[in-house]
Amino acid sequence: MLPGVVAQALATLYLITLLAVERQLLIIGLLGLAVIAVLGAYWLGWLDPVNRSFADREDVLGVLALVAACAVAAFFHDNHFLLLLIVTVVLYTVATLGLNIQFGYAGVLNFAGASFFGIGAYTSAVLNAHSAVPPLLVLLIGGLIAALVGSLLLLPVLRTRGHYAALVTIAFALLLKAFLEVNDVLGGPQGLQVKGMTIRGWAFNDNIELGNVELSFYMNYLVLSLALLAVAFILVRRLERSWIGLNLDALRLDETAASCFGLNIVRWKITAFTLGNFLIGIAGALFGMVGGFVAPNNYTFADSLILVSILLLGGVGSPWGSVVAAAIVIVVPEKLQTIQEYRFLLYAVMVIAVLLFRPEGLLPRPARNYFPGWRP
Amino acid sequence: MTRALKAAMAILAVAWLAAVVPAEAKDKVKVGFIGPLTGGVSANGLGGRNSADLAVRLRNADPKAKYEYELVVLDDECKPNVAVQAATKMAAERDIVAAATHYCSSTAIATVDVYHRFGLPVVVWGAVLPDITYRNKYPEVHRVNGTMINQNDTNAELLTKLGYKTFAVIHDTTDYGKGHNEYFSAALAKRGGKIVGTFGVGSDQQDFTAELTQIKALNPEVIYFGGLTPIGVRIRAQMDKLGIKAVFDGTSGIVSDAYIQGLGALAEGTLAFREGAPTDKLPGGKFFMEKYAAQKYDNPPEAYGAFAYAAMDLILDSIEKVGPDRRRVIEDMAKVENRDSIIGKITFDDHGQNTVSLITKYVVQDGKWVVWEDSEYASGKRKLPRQK
Amino acid sequence: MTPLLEARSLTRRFGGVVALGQLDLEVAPNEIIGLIGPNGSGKTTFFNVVTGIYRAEAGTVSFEGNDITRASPRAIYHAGISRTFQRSRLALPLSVFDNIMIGNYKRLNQGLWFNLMNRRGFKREFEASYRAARALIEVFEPWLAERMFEPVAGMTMINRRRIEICRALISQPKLLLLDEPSAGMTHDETTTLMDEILQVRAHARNLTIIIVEHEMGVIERITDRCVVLNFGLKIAEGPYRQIAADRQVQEAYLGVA
Amino acid sequence: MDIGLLAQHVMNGLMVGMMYALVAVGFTLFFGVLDVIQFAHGDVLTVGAFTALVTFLGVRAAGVGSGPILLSAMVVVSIFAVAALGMLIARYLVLPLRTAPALNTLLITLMLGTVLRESVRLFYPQGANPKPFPALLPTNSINIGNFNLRLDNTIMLAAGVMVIIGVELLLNRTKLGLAIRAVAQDEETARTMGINFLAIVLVAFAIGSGLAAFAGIMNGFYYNEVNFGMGLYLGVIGFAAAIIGGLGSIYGAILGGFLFAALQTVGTVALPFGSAYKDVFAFAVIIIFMAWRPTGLIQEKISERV
Repeated sequence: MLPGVVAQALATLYLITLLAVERQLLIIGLLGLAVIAVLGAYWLGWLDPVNRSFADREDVLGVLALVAACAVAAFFHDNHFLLLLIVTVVLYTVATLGLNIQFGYAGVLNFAGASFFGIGAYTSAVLNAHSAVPPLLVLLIGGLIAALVGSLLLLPVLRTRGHYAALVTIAFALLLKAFLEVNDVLGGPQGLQVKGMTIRGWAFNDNIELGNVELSFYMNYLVLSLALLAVAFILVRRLERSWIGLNLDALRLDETAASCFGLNIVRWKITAFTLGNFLIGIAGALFGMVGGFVAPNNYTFADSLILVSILLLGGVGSPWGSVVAAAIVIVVPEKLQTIQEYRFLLYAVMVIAVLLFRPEGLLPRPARNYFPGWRP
Repeated sequence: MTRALKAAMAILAVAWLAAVVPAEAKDKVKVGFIGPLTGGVSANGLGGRNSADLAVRLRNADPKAKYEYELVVLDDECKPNVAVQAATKMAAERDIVAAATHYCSSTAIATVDVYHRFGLPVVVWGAVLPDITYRNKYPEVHRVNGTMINQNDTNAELLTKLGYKTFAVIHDTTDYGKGHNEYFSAALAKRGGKIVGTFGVGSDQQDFTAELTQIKALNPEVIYFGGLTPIGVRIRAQMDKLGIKAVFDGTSGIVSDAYIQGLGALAEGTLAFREGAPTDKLPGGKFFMEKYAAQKYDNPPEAYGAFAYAAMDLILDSIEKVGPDRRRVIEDMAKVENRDSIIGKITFDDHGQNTVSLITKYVVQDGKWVVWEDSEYASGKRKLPRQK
Repeated sequence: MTPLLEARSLTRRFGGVVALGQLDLEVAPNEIIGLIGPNGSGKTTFFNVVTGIYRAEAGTVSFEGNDITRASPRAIYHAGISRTFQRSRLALPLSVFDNIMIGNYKRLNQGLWFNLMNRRGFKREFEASYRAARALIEVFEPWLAERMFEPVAGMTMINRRRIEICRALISQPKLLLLDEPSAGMTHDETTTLMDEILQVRAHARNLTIIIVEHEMGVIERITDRCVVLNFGLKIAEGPYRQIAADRQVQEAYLGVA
Repeated sequence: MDIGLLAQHVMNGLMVGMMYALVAVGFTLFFGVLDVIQFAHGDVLTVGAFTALVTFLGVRAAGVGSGPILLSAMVVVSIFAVAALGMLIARYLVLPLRTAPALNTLLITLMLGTVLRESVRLFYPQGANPKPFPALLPTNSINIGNFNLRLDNTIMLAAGVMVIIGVELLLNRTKLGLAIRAVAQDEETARTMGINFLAIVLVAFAIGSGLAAFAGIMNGFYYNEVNFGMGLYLGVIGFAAAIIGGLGSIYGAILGGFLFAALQTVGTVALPFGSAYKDVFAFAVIIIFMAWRPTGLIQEKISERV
């Protein structure tokens, strides 16, 4: 278990430094350093013990990860922007976990991730503005609506396979954006403002006074998002480490064989697709409140691709991978502001490189381990 | 401690001062710029950034300036969510005193709350949606360019005066296009013009032949276009393909060199309207053009470069006046009245909106945007399509 | 007594080709039937029709007296028929245990709540299934029992066959369809595998087997009765010795002039 | 609606449909030989158009004034350059990922698309702005009521038809075409028949990309304007068209292309609530269509050995 702890500690320290540094040269240097360090550790075989300790004592390390996140947050307790950035990473991770259930396990393609994210966000925009529904409930409703709208696609998604299924979701992503733009009911292209969250008079959009220290109001959202992430993570883990996870794998790998052993293809595909959209929707609903603004342009096909590339970069089916990849995909371009208009170019090249040289992702999914540390 | 030591220290101190003061160490002050540096309208964003950058450079070159300024540039990709992040980053960075922000209306409207919350004084340099200044009454938010309302009144007035009666409207489905459609229709209705058809189009659409064929059947005298240069170019080109003879009547979104470069001869006779006096008409304008050229930027300033320059210049002025302090800058901005700038006199109303009464009418003549009044069209030497 | 499986004038064509023509077949409980015939004579098609992957164009299949002609693969599995495939169809990235559990679908609790929330209950079921799977695979190969949680991808052909057969057996079916278990294996390997199958059968009460096989040795050794197909038609039926002597069969299949 | 107007709509539909079809054929070719979607295809088209533009500027700068020479130079250079680009993509991005899941190929080509698009935007002088495309074809036109038939459009349409016929003949009448179809049918068998798999794949990608270049030039001449984003939209639509038609079938792709064009025209003309909704309409129809015909109009042969 020690290697895992050490790895986490190092990662945390590195993240803090990277976020703290502003000088572009230093940042570039740090990024290079990280690449070299990881490759080196890989070369020396130091990563295997880390993987093993994660396989055995995941529960403990998971808690530690939360602690680490809080440590980073505490370090930047009054830096609004960095906290917003971290919240973004956390919520994108949650969304990617949803995508992971759909594609990673059940093999159901979804190129409209951002759209379902957006549906969640719009839900919270509307509900916070026109109703007194308690915010936490709003999050759930956001998820439900996303799942509900998703179920409109069920028929085509169930009937199509592979690239044909891809087209269905792509078409949906384009359709939804176009619709939100031309239809003024939901604010049209201008979008809507989202009221911040208030739980029992605790306004999430006010800074927090602790004695003489002032914490950024984003701290509220960070705590909530981390809680959400923890729940989603555990859910996805249990899903994978149960007969359901097994069923999803089976139908992804060989539908015909699966059906010959009594597996109900339709039932499990629906379960995976709906559950995934539900998670994405919840994350979106919360992110809507964090950003305080929703507009069709936030949820384009391109944004869905970012979610998909997070999934692939991290390693399909590997939740820890999604966490790492989300951090990279969101933080790196943000820190590299000098390259301004060259950001996309660089980002695309990076993804291509990973796909070419490490197609199974940064942290490939290990064989299913029903109960970490369980020995017959 | 002994008198000798004191003396020594005193001498040292004096010596130090003597050494330092003449080498006038101006303290650094950070100012910000936000605009679309990537994506479809990045041409305007880059133009604006260069212009703001120019303002800062000239100020730093000026020996009388009290401070040395550093420009922090962020990209909003013309996407609200990205804009909110960028705005938060800029507003949260305490040592950025003020910023010139946003070309796209969708991003400006999305970020006003952020600036208000963090108390960062901003001057919008390109976005024309009225709500940006008028929806709330935020002391932090100002705008040097006018809103689309002013534009469309002048527009409708001119065309009806030229005797045109029937109009077809094409607008992109972003808030920019939709807003223009709304205000132009209203302005035209007041003056008895008739809109025979309205067509919303995607901001990344390539083919407009279907819409234009419809319009051809409706046979309007004028095609009003509310949108930005890229699709403006396409629509004008495809009008010609379908042999549609009508005035192409655009908005501030197409007042750009890119529009003329994109069309060549076809651009001739296109009308467009923009707030503020034409850059080259002003004492400062000529100066701006020369300086801009001198910097050898790889993009032209585009339609709103002058505004970006003016916005940044205004910011620098009040920092020079009241010092690098957000609150004081906001107070000073509230008092801006008849301030000279390269876009003419600037006066902020109680919403921080520059009450530019002046809207300049442009027409393309021989591959240049020419002010209507001194064009050969106004003098009657040339005629617009179907002009009586 | 009623036959376990009964096919009446079962017919299936592909384009013009007759894969199964008017096939009649009866399988009594506890029988081991050998289904033989040259390539493309309709053996695998018969399996696919029985297991509901292909639709029969005419005729009926009934299992324990119930008509299953139009039933879905799922229903047929739940009724108690399970099978192996000609070219192994294991889920390669998954572990040995996972692959066997795929075959155990109907005996596992598939409830959402049970799987996600009731971890204690799940652990009990998991450990029980582990013991069952282990017991089963130990009959075949103790070495595999030690590697229950390693991915199948790295395993040899014979071990994959074993796992596949375990996947088919774990749900304790009444009828097992073995589609060329010897394919891609050496003669000795085949022999061992057959011994193992017979052993399993000895353990499991009333397990009926239909086996498609080219290795005549195998057929001779383990089958009670053979059915010979040629171009989708049944050309002979009876104990191995008898059909081996059958002229027609020799011409069609054994290639003896 | 009067007949002239109808004719006009049909003509527009044909022009646009032709471009969609040319792009879709590329998608379906790639899928045929490798079972992959080459999503950078649209941006390859952009590269084709800009290559042609650069050639034009270059040759003219070299002092050549005559239209035909300029025209042929543009077509030849652009098509060959882009065909080469296509081969590079196949060799170094698509083939290496054959063992990985299909999604990886989809994503890597999508990213390549971004790279191409952004490169044009950043490295072509002022690439963010639309560029005028020369009009080298005779522009005389006749007006029949509301119908305005232009010579250049007619020429392009004819050229497009000929190109498609050419591809059709190539695939169905030549040894090369036979080899391509063999690979498409069953790779192993094709290999055992002594067909050089790699070569065939490269050729297929060359042809497909060449078609994209042609479509790009056509696009340029039709709109007299090219821009760095032109391929993005065309790519998605081409993909959609190929899918509607049924991946792997040339005829399906062509059919799909024209169908999609028709869909958009109808969406603009016939919808009561205005043209703004035409994309919503088009994509909604596609989703419904996919539910009805999960493998496209011309069913793809699924031969699953069990």
